[in-house]
Amino acid sequence: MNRIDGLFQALATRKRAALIPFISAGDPTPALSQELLNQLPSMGADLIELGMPFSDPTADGPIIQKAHVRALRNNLSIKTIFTMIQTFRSYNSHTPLVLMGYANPILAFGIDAFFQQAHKSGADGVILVDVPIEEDATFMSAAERNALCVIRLATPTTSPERLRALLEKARGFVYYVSIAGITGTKSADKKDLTMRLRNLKKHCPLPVAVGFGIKTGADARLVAEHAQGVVIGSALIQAIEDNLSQPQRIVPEVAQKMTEWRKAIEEAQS
Amino acid sequence: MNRIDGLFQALATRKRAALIPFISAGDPTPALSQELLNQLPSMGADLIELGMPFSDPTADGPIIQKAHVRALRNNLSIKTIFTMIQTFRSYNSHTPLVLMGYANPILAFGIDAFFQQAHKSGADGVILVDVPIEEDATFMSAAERNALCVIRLATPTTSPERLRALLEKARGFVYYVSIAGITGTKSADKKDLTMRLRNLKKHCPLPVAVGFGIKTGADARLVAEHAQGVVIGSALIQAIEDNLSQPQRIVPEVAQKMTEWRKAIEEAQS
Amino acid sequence: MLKATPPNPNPHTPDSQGRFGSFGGRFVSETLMPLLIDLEHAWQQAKDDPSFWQAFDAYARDYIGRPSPLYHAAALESHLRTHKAFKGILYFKREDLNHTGAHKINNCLGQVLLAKRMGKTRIIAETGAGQHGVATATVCARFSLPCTIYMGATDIQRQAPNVQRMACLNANIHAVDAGTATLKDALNEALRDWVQHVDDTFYIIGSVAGPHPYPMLVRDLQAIIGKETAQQLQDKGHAHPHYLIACVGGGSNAIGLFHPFLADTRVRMVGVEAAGRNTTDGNHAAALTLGAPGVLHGSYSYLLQNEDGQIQPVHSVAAGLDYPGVGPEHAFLKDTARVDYQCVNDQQALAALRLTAQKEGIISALETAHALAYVIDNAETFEKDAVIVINLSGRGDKDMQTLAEYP
Amino acid sequence: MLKATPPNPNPHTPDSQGRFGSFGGRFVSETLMPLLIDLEHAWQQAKDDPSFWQAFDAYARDYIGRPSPLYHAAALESHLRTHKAFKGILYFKREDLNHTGAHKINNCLGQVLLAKRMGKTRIIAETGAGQHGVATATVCARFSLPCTIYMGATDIQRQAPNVQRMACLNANIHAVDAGTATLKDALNEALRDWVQHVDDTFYIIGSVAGPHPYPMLVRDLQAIIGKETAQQLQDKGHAHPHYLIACVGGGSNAIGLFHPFLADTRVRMVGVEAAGRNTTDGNHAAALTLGAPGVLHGSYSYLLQNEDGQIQPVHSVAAGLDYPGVGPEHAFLKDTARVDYQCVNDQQALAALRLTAQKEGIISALETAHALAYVIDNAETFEKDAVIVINLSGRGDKDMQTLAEYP
Ligand SMILES: Cc1ncc(COP(=O)(O)O)c(C=O)c1O
Ligand SMILES: Cc1ncc(COP(=O)(O)O)c(C=O)c1O
Repeated sequence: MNRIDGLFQALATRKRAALIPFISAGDPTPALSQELLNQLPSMGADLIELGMPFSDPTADGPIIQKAHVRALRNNLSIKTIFTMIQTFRSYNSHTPLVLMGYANPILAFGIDAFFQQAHKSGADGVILVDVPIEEDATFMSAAERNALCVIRLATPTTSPERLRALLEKARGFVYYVSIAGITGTKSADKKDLTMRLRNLKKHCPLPVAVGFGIKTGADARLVAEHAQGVVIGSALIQAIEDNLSQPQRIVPEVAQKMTEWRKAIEEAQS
Repeated sequence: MNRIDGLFQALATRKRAALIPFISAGDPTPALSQELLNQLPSMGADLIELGMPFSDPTADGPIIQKAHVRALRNNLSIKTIFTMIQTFRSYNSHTPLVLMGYANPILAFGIDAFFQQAHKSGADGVILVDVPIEEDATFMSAAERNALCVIRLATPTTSPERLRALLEKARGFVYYVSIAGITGTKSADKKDLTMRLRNLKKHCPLPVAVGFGIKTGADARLVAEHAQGVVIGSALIQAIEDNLSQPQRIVPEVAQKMTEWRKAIEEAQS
Repeated sequence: MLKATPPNPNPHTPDSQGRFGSFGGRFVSETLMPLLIDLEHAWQQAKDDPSFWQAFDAYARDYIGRPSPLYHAAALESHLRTHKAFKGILYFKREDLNHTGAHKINNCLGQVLLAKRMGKTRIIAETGAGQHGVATATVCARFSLPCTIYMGATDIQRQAPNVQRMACLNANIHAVDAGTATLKDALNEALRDWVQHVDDTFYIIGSVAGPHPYPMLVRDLQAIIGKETAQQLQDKGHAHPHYLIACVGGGSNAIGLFHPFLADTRVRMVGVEAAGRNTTDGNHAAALTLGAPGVLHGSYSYLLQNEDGQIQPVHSVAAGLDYPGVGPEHAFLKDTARVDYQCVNDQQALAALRLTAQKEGIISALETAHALAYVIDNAETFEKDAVIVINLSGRGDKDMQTLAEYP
Repeated sequence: MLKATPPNPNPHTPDSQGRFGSFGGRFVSETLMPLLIDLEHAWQQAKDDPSFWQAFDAYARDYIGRPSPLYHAAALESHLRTHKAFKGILYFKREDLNHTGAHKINNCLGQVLLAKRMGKTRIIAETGAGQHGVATATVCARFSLPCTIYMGATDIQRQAPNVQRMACLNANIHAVDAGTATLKDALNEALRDWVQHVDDTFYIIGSVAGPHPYPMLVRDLQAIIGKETAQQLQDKGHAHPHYLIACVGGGSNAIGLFHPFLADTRVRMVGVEAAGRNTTDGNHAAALTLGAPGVLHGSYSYLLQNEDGQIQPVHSVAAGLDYPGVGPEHAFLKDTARVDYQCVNDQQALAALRLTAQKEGIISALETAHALAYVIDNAETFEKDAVIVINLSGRGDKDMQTLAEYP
């Protein structure tokens, strides 16, 4: 059984949602980014989303856009990311790691080569921000050949019919985007989100992780009550951005935030 | 016999061309302008052209344009000009005086009133810069009623047929514009001018005065050899402009210039 | 009254002396008279020569983009219906869509073809808003004639985009500092140029002003606007318009629209002048409404002048209306009450430009905006179903800077 | 190669997945997919609805001023004959005469009518040269829809006149500082807006770029250019053109001219890209000539990118060409060798703009000048009597400032 399925099965028995932090590879520097990655599990991360920087991240708000810019200023390439993961895996063999990114850098790397090396370096899945189900066939088959999951996304605009089609080949978990929007801007209306997640669960045999707009412990707790995973992106990246002038503070700040979110998630379950 | 005809008859017997200075009424100040006018005969003027300022003197070059501007800054009106002439006539009853100007101020004054009062104040003729023979009928009849001459203009572009028509009602003298141009700019080619004047004299029973582009004594002398009058405008106005900062020098400077031109003209005749 | 010849039997064309009633004529120095007579003859011949019109029509279609559309301005119409008790039907004659952006090019095309015919090798023109300057520079480029454009220094400032366009078209731009450094002074200077270059130079006057035959020549060329309008209204099921509205600077776009309809007494016409900042001396440019007859730039017409006959300074936010005179045919049409002349101030024009931009997506020239403002501000006076045609004489690209200065 | 579906049997229209060959598709976030599918359905319906085209044609005629003329550029032609051994026959398709001054409005008119039909109440758009922004702001004013225009801060600087026009039309202008602050970044930001306003907002994309159905939709609307050209050439006695030449930014004016002729193998076509300062990375915008396939802004096409798949900074003196991608249909036409893609640098374009202004009296947009430059600088390569149509995609009023900076 792969790490992702393993994680969610384990958490299901413990009735707890997974804490899924997002960091952008190479942000703010390759070294600090590696350190963050290595330490996230001990900070409470159940699964890690590792962002692959892209020059034109159209699904992201200003906070993550700036993280992409910082990473690219360090000339961060996919090859470097694979090395990062290999290093990570030398410390950690159990925490699932999912790559998240835009199509073009993967295409430039070569789809097959990408999935092959992603697997080899120790990644478990891939989230393709700008590849909807109509376009992901070639990615899917390469993933399958290399024992990786392509994590599909559902959104508030996804109709029941689309959802059905989407779930057909979904693997690992479903990433539910809580708002029609970009990362790090508005948050979902609580009542609305609750209802949508209830609905989603009716049709969805896979675990559901919710992302976009989760900032505070309270946000995390609410989501944890209705979903199997809580993705925290911009709020974490903001902690990096806030401490750029004193980089030694970044890891402790992120750790503190992680502790809060983890606590909130654990409370939700109780 | 009117003063103009009288002058040219007298000069004809003496075989000398008339020296005809142009000044702009009110330039540079009403007082100085009056003084110049009064003294021009003693400086050697045989006939005086008194310019009536107009805001848009399209036939004039920069030198006389500026004279118009100076005069208008003093709010010089046609009424003031008539008063100037009356004052002049209290000193001088023999020198012919011709008003020169554009149509609109005369129209604003009223054509009939203008000619009536021009005559009353002691003027002898009127040159209408922007009223060609096609348009001067009403001016002509008003002039006739008031015993004034309308002096007609001929130019290098005037064809023989136009010249014939022009001469039909011409009175006093014919003002020959020596160049196709505006005042105070280029001078006529000498050979060309000589030929044109010879030609003109063949058809023209009236005296011919030549204006535009006569600056130096040499210019004046050449013209005096072929015409009955030498009009000097911009070159005289330039002497005023050159001394604006020391106005007490204006009358003596003009007097000196007048002496030069007069001398040149007298030499021509000999 | 300046007319000694018998009255003109045909009120819609000037007599042999170039008079519309008592207005018009040729008040220029003797030097220019032979040129004007030549020009008149050349035009009489060209006008009767089908090959002239063949060339004109071909360029009008493929180069200028004629016919300019007659656009039903339904959005502004509906706004006025809701907010101003408007009940008419509103059309825009889209001269703004012509090549170079205004009606001016109709005239320039005709005159440059005439200049070629006459063997002239150099062109001069005056310009205020720069539209006539650009149009002249354009046809001169097209027909390989060097040109010099006279433009007031003030206008060069406020119509900078058009100055840049003229430069790009290789025109020689001559800044005029005299007087108020606007259109009148540019015309003075162009006349001075002409008299100094009588042999080779053709003067393309930009409006129905100046000495005969210009008011007739320019009008004959601009009349294409009204002729097309008549046809287009028919095509849209209107037997005739009820109102024709146009701004009046020199008056060429207005006469162009009006002229083919003058004999049709069912058609009412309004010429809209610039009331500027206010209607005191020096602050407006409403020659017909507030001026008196006189002679300027070669013709006898209404003028803004003081009691001594000196031309007054004028003002309009629209450089193309900032002129103390007006074409003599308009003077005649005013005195015979065939056309109603009204005026509209800077603020009204600016507001009308903005409203039209926001409702119709059409940014008119500030000149044109005077015509728009008249209709907008008098919307309630038009009868139910009255067909109203506004001459959209030009586009407002050139006026963006001025607009920024009047927020 | 990114295509898993079977090949498209009709090369001249995309398959159900929006693919031209392997190019195109819909690479957007899941949030936008339902909107794109809706849009596609709405377009399929509108396209088959005569009432849609009735409305389109009426506004095209009276509002835009269509048909745009097909002008025989005899003056430039004769200059090239004399100086460059040119032997062809040169025509300009005069999209510069359209309302707002470029071909962009053809597309905006169609899309706004579609937006109305779909009940959308808010419009967004990106713009580079500002022409698409002005055209969008224009139709939005006309059809009473609020609009927000995204424009790079660099472009706001260099295309100031168009910014002022958009403001006058009441558009909400959003300056984009990200990246190189040009067209690409404006598109990014517009996509971000769209995903945040999925219920009420219609995104009017300005070229044949973006996710399916945009490349098809925009092309269907711009194809009026080629259709008119075919008819106009017939009217002028030419059975068909031999060459069609257009500049290529996103590619909408080019595809608009080319598309109706694609099946006619007698017609050769050249798309002209911007070679900028030089052809080294970051100094040009020649995606087809110098790029490689990839995904940007929702479709798979040629891109200027580094080996990591990061989009490269680009440069062109023409803001509307300053874009690292190109419409996917062009990618297909390149790979199938149906169209020849060439590029022309800043200096060539500037020189061509100036020469055309001075010979024809037509100041083209800097974008357009790339097409002109290709013909001027390869004049000797055209066969005797070859009928060449250059798409005069827009006018250069907006570029006067840039021109002053490159004397
Ligand atoms: C667009 C436009 N409309 C009107 C005018 C005024 O001239 P006219 O009264 O001769 O039409 C101008 C003059 O520049 C102009 O540019
Ligand atoms: C006049 C003009 N031509 C061409 C273009 C390039 O766009 P496209 O390639 O989509 O025609 C632009 C873009 O702004 C433009 O303004």
